[in-house]
Amino acid sequence: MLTTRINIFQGVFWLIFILITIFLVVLVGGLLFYGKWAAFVSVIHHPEFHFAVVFTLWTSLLATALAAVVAVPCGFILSRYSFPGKVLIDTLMDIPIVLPPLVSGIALLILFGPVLGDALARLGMDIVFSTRGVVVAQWFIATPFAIRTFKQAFDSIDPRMENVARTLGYSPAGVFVRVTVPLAKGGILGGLTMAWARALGEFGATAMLAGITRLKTETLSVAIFLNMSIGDIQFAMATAVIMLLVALLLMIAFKVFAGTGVRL
Amino acid sequence: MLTTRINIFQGVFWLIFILITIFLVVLVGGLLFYGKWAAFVSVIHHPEFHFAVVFTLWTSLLATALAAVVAVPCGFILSRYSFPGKVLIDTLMDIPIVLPPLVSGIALLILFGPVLGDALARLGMDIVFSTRGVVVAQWFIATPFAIRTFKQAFDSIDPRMENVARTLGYSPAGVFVRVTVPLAKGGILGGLTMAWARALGEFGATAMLAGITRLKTETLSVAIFLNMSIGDIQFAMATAVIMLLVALLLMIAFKVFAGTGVRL
Amino acid sequence: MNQDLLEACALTVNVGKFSLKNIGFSMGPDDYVVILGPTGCGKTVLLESIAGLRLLNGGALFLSGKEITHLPPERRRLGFAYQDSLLYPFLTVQENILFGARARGLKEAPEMRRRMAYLAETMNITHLLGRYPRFLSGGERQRVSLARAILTKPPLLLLDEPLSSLDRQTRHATQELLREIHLAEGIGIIHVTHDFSEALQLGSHMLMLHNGQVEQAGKPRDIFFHPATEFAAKFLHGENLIPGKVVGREGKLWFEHGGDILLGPLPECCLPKGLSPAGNSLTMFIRAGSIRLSRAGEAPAANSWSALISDVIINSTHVDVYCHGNGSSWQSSLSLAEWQGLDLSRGERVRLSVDPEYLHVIPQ
Amino acid sequence: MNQDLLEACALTVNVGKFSLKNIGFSMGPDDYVVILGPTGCGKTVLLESIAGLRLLNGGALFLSGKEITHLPPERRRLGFAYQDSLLYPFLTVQENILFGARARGLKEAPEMRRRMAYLAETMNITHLLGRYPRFLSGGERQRVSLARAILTKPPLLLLDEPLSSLDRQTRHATQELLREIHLAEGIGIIHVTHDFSEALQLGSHMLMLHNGQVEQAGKPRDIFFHPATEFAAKFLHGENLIPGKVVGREGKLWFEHGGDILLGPLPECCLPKGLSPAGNSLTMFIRAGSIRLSRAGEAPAANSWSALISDVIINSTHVDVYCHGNGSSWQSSLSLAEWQGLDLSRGERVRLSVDPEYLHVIPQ
Amino acid sequence: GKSSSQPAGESNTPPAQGKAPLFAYVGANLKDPVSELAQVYEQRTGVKVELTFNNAGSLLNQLETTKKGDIYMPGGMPFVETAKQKGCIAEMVGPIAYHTPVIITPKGNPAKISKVQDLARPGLKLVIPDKEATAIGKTVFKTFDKLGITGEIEKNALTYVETPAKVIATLGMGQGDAGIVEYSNTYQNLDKLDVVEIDPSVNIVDQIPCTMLSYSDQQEQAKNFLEFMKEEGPAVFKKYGFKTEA
Ligand SMILES: Nc1ncnc2c1ncn2[C@@H]1O[C@H](COP(=O)(O)OP(=O)(O)OP(=O)(O)O)[C@@H](O)[C@H]1O
Ligand SMILES: Nc1ncnc2c1ncn2[C@@H]1O[C@H](COP(=O)(O)OP(=O)(O)OP(=O)(O)O)[C@@H](O)[C@H]1O
Ligand SMILES: [Mg+2]
Ligand SMILES: [Mg+2]
Repeated sequence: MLTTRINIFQGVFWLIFILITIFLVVLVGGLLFYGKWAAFVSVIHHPEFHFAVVFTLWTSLLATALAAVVAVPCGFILSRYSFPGKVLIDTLMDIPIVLPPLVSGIALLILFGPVLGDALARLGMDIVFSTRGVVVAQWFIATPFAIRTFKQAFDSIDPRMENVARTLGYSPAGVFVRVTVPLAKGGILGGLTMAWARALGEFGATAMLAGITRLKTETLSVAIFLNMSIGDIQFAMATAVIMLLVALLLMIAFKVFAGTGVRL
Repeated sequence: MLTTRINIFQGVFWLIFILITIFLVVLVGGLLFYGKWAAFVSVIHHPEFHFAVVFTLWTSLLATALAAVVAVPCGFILSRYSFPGKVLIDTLMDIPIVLPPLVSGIALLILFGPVLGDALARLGMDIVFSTRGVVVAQWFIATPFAIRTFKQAFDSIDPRMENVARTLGYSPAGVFVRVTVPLAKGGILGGLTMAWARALGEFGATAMLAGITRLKTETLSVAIFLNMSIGDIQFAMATAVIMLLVALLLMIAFKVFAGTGVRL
Repeated sequence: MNQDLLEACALTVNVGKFSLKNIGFSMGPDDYVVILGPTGCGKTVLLESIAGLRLLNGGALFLSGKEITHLPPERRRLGFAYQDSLLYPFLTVQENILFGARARGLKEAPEMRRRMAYLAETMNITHLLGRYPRFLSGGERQRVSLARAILTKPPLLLLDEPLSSLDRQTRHATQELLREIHLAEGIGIIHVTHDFSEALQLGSHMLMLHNGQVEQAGKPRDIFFHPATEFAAKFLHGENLIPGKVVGREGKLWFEHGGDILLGPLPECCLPKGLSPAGNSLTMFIRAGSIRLSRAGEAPAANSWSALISDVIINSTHVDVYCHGNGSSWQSSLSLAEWQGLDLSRGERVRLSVDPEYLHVIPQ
Repeated sequence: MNQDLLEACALTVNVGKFSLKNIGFSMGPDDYVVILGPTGCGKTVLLESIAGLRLLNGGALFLSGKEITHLPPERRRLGFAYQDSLLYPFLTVQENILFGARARGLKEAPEMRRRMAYLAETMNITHLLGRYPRFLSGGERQRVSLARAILTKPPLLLLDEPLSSLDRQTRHATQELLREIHLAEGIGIIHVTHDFSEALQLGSHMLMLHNGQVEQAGKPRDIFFHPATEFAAKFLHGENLIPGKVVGREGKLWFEHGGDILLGPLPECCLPKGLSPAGNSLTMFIRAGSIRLSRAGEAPAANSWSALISDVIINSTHVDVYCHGNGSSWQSSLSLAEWQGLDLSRGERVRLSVDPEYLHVIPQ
Repeated sequence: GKSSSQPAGESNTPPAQGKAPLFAYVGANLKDPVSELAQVYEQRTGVKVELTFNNAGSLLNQLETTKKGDIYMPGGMPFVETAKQKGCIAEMVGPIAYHTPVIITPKGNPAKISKVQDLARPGLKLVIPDKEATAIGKTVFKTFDKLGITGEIEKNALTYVETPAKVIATLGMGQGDAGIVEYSNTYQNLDKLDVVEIDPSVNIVDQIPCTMLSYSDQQEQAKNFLEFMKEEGPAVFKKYGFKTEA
C-alpha cells in the first residue's frame, strides 16, 4: 500500500496484529516466569534431556523431509490434474489433521501392528515401539500440512511460465525443479516450517505408535508429558521453554537463511 | 502439463500420490474394520455423544471464525509490510504449532488464570474451565495455521491488481474486500479448512484450559480420550470414526460449495 | 527440392469454444513468416501448438522432414516468446537469458556467454543484466524475453508480438537483429505482429488468420496489394474499397463504378481467380498511395476523375488527402514535398488518377 | 483564463536506482496529451505517480486547481490502465468493466449498464462479456482493461500503451472511441504510446521523456518537425540528420554541408533558440517526406543536389528511397504513384531538393 | 504365589549376553520407581527391560492392538480387571504398592480443610480427577459414595481433569481450593502444596499390581521379573514417595 497516512482499515489491522503479538509475548513470558531458574539448570544438565534434544531434532527433521517427499507430488497432482473423485482424495489427505493424534496413533498402530506388522518384521523394519515409529508418527501428522500448503503454492503459478521452460529444453522434471519449485519457494518453505513445527510438538500419535521408552523413543514432547505425569511440573515447563527457544531460534535462522521472512 | 504420455517424472509423482491415497484408505479402513458395529450403534444413541457432536461443531466453528479474524490482519501485515523484528514476530506466531498442546494449555492457564483471571472474572468472562476456554484453546491452536496460509496467499498477489482498484475508487478497505480477498480465496479457504480441522482434533490444550467436565466442556476429542483412558477402545474408535466421517463430509461439502476442490 | 523447415498439415486445435481449423502451411529455413490477423483470431494458439504446448485435435507437424506432432516441446527445441514476457522472477536478467543454455548444461560455456553479451548489447539491455525482472519496465522485459528465446539458436523461432512494447528506435535495432539472426544464422522465424510495416519489412511469407482459419497466405507484398477477400482488404487497412462491376469492352475487361468511372483495362493478375468476373458485383481495391492527385486544371485522361478535397491529415512521413467524388470517398497519400508542391487545401477541386497496374478486384 | 485540468509541478519520484526528475507540465480538459519516450524512460512511473500509486519525493500535483499531491488514489478518481491489462481473474469481463461502478454503488444503475453496452459494442467485446479473463486473447484483454478504466467517465484518463496489442482495425475503432470520449465528454487524456502516428493523430500536446526527464514538450506536429535536440530527432526517427554549420550570406542564414551543399535561406523558426548559430557545428534535420526526388535530367536549382539511388523499399503507404550524394546518405519518401511516375530504379542518378520551409536546425 | 520360574536369587548370575529384552507397559506415574527397578534387574540378570510409559488406558489399548509385550503395570486394579476380561493377563503379583487418594490444597491451606468431609462444604472449588478415566478418581468417588457426599462434591467440582498430575498443575496455577491426587504425586511438590491425608478408616486405596501378559513369548523371564518386582519393588516404590502399606 502506498499512502503514508494510516487509515482506519490499516489501523484495525495493525491493532489486531499488535494485540496478538503482545498476547504471544505475554504467554511466552508467563511460561518463562513460571519456570524456576533451578529447574532450567537441572534440565540442561540432565542426560535424558540431551538425548531427547538430539533425538527430537533428527526425527523431526527426517519426518519433515519425508513429509516433503510425499507432499510435493501430492500437492502438485492435486493442483494440476483433474480426475473423478479428486475432492474426495483431497479431503482424505486432511484426515491426519482432523483426527485427534491419539486416534491417529491407534490407526497407525493397527496398520503397522496387526495388519503389516509381520511383513515388516520379516524385513527387519519393525515400526511399532521403535524409533522408526517416532518418525512415522511425526511424518503422518506433519504431511497434510505440507500437502495443503504446497498445493496452494503450486496453484498460484501461471502454467505459461512452465510452458516457456519446456520450449527452452527442460523436460517436465526439469521444469518442475527449475521453475515450479523456485516459483513456489515461499509456499514450500512456509509449509516445511509448519510441518516441522507440527512434528516437533507432536505427542499423541508418537506415544501410541512408538511408545514412550526412555532413551529410545523419547522426544522432547514425550519428556514433557512424562515429567507432567509424575507431577514434576517445574521440570516439564523448563523442558518446554527450552524446546520452544531452540525451535524459535532454528526457525528464525531458517527463515533468514532462506529469505522467506523478507518479502521480496 | 500438456503431453498425454506419462513420463517417468509424472509416473513417480502419480505413484507416490496413489500410494499415499491407498495408505490413507487402508488406514481409515483399519479404523472402520477394527470398530465393532455394536459400538457404533451404541455410540450413536449415547446422549453424551450427541452433546459432544453439537458442542464440538459450534466451538470449533466459532474458534475457526475467530482464528480468521486474527489471521487475516496478521497474514496481511506479515505479507505487505516490512519492519524491524519482522522475522521475530513472524516466528512468534508459529509458537502454538511448536508447543505440545499440553504446554500450550498450561501457558494459557497461566495467562488466563493467575495473570488475567481476576480481571476476566470481574467482567463475567471466566475462561478457565468454561466453554469459553474450549473456544480459546481451539482458537489458539488453529490460528497460526491460518496466519501462515493467509500470508502465503497474500504474498502471491500482484500489488498492481490492488493499485488498479484504488484508481477505480476503492478505499484500502474496499480493495482488501473486493480484490485482495477474492484473489487470495483459494489460500484462505485452504487455511480455514486446515484451521478448522486442527480445532476439531485439538485435545491437549482444551483439556488443560477448559478441563474435561462431562456435558460441559466435552468435545469429541475429549470424549475419545476419556474412553481411551478407561480402556474402552471400541467406544473410542467408534466415536473417532463417526467424528472423522462427519468432518470429511463437511469438508467435502465446503470444498464443493466454495469451489476450491475444482481448479479454476 | 529444398527441404522444408516446418510443415504444418491441416492443424486443428480446440480451445474452449474457439478452434483453429485446418491450418496448413510450410516454410523453408530461409523463410521469415509473419502472421497477421485481428485480435482473438488464434495467433497465439497457433504458435503454442507449433511449439508443442497445446495438444493437436488433428493434423500433423513436420520439422525438417521429421514428424514432431507427438514430440514434447522440449524435444522440438523451438524458440518461443509469449506476448507478455513471462520472465522468471527468481532469476536475474542474465540468468533468465541463459536459462535455455542451462537446460543443456551450457550455462558457463564461453560461446553462450559471448552470445548473451552480444544479444544484450544489440538490444541495449547490458546495463540491466544484474537486475531482477520486477525492476524492469515493460519494454525492457520484452527484450529480455526475446533474448532468452534466441540465445540457443533454435532452428525455428516463434515470436508472439515480440516488438509490441518497444519504441521505434529500439524496435528498429531489434528488427535488424532478427533479420540478421534469420539471414546469418539461417534460423527460420515465425513472427506474430499487428504492425504492417513490420510485416512488410521482415516477412518473406505471410499468413493471415481470421477466426481460426487461414484467410490468405503468400508474399506480404502480394497480400498487401492483392488481398483475396474483402476481409483481408479491410483488415490491411485498404483505404479505397469501391463497389462496382467488371464489364468487357474492346476485348478487355474494365471496372465500372457508378456509371461515370471506368477503370482499366484490368491486367489479368488483378482479377479474382476462378471466377468469371463479368457482370458480378465486385469490389475494386486501390491503395491510397496508388491514387495520384493533381490540380483540377489538368486535362481529363483515362483512369482519372474529379473530386473535392474533404479532409487533409498530415502525418510524419506522408499526407493523407480525403476526397469526395462520384458518390464515393477516396483517399490518396502523398509525400509531404509533393503535397507542398501542389499547394492545395480543403474544399478545392482536384483530379484523381490511378495507373491500371495498381487496380485490384476482389469478390464481394 | 481557462482552468488547468492537471498541473504537475516539478515532480520527482525515486524508484530503485531510477528517478523521474523535475517533471512539470499542465493540461486543460480539452488537451489530449501523448507521452513518448524510449523504453525504460519512466512513462509508466509518471502515470502511476499522477494516479497517486507512487509517493512523490518532491513536487506537487493539482487537479482542476485543487492540490491532490497527498490525496490517495481513490479520491483522485482518475481512470488508469496499465500496459498489461491486469484484469481480475475472479470476475467475468462484464463484472470487470463494471468494477469501478460498483465502487460507487452504481453497478446496477441503468446508465452504467448502457455505457458498458456502448463501450463493449464499440470495442467489439460484446460477445466476450460473460467470459472469464483467462479465456481471452491478449488484445481482447487489453480492450476490456481500457473499457474498465473509461466506464465511470473520470475527469482524466491515464492510459499506458492502451492500443499496443490491437490490430490496425480494432486500434482504429478504439482510437475513434478515445477521440470521441475526449471531445464529446470533455475527458482529458494522457496516453503513453510508442506509435508515432497514434501520437500525431490523437495528441494535442506531446511530452517526450528521456531518462526520467522531459526532453521536449509541445504540439506533436511541432515536435515531429522541429525536434529540439538530436536525441529527439533521432528518437522520432528523423531520417536525415546532416552535420554542417550555419553561415550568414546576403543578410540571411544558410546551412552549409560539406562545402557543396548550401541550403536556405533558413526561416527564423527553424533555428535553435537562444543560440548564436553562425559558425557552430550543427545538425540539419529533414524528414524523408520533405525531400523531393526528381529525375537527374532536371535543371539544377537552389536547395537541390544530385545523388545516386542506393536502395528502394516499397511500403504499404509509401516508398522509401535511399540515396547517396555529397558524402552523405539521404532518405526520401514518395507515394507509390509518384514513384511509379518517375520510373526510376536502384543505381540511377537523381536530383534531390527540399523546400527551405522544411529545413530545421538543431544543436549537436 | 511362588511360581515355577527360577528364584529371584538367581539374580547374581553374570549378565547373560544375547537374551531378548522384556517389554513392559508401565503407567506413566510409576515412571521413577519402575525405571530404577528395571535398571537393577538388568544389572542382575543381564536382561534389559524396555519400559514404555503412558496412561493405563492407552497402554491397554496398545497392548491389546499389538498383542505384544510381556509386562503390564498400570496404576490400579480396575485396568487389570478389564485386561483380565479381555484375556490379556496371564499372571499377576502384587500389590507392589498402593494408590492412596489424598487431598491437596494450596500452600497454607487457605480453605482450612482438615478432613475429607470438609470437601462437601458449600462454595468450595474442587479439582477432581475424572471418576471414570482415572484410577484415583474411581476410588475416591467410592469413598465419597460411602460418606454420602457425592452430590455436594459434584456441585463443588470446579472441573474434572484427566490425570492427577493436572490437578497439581491446576492448583499450582491458583485455580481451586482443593484437589484429590495420589499420595506419590505430592512427592515433587511439597514446597507448593499442603497435603491432607484422608482418614484410613474411610479411605479406599487401590493396589498397584504387576502382571504378565498372555502374549508374552518369554514367559519364564517375565515370571522371573514379576518375582523380582514382588521382592524388591515395595522398597523402591517407598523411596519415591509411594505408600507400600494400606
Ligand atoms: N520497482 C522498480 N524498482 C526499481 N527500478 C524500477 C522499478 N520499476 C521500474 N524501474 C526502472 O525505472 C525505469 C522506468 O520504468 P518505467 O516502467 O516507467 O518505464 P517505461 O517508460 O514505462 O518503459 P516501457 O515503455 O518499456 O514500459 C526503468 O529503467 C526501470 O528499469
Ligand atoms: N484458455 C482458453 N479457453 C478458451 N478460449 C480461449 C482460451 N485462450 C484463448 N481463447 C480464445 O481463443 C481465441 C484465440 O486466442 P489467441 O490468444 O490465439 O488470440 P490471438 O490471435 O493471439 O489474439 P491477440 O492478438 O489479441 O493476442 C480468442 O477468441 C480467445 O478468446
Ligand atoms: Mg495473442
Ligand atoms: Mg511502461
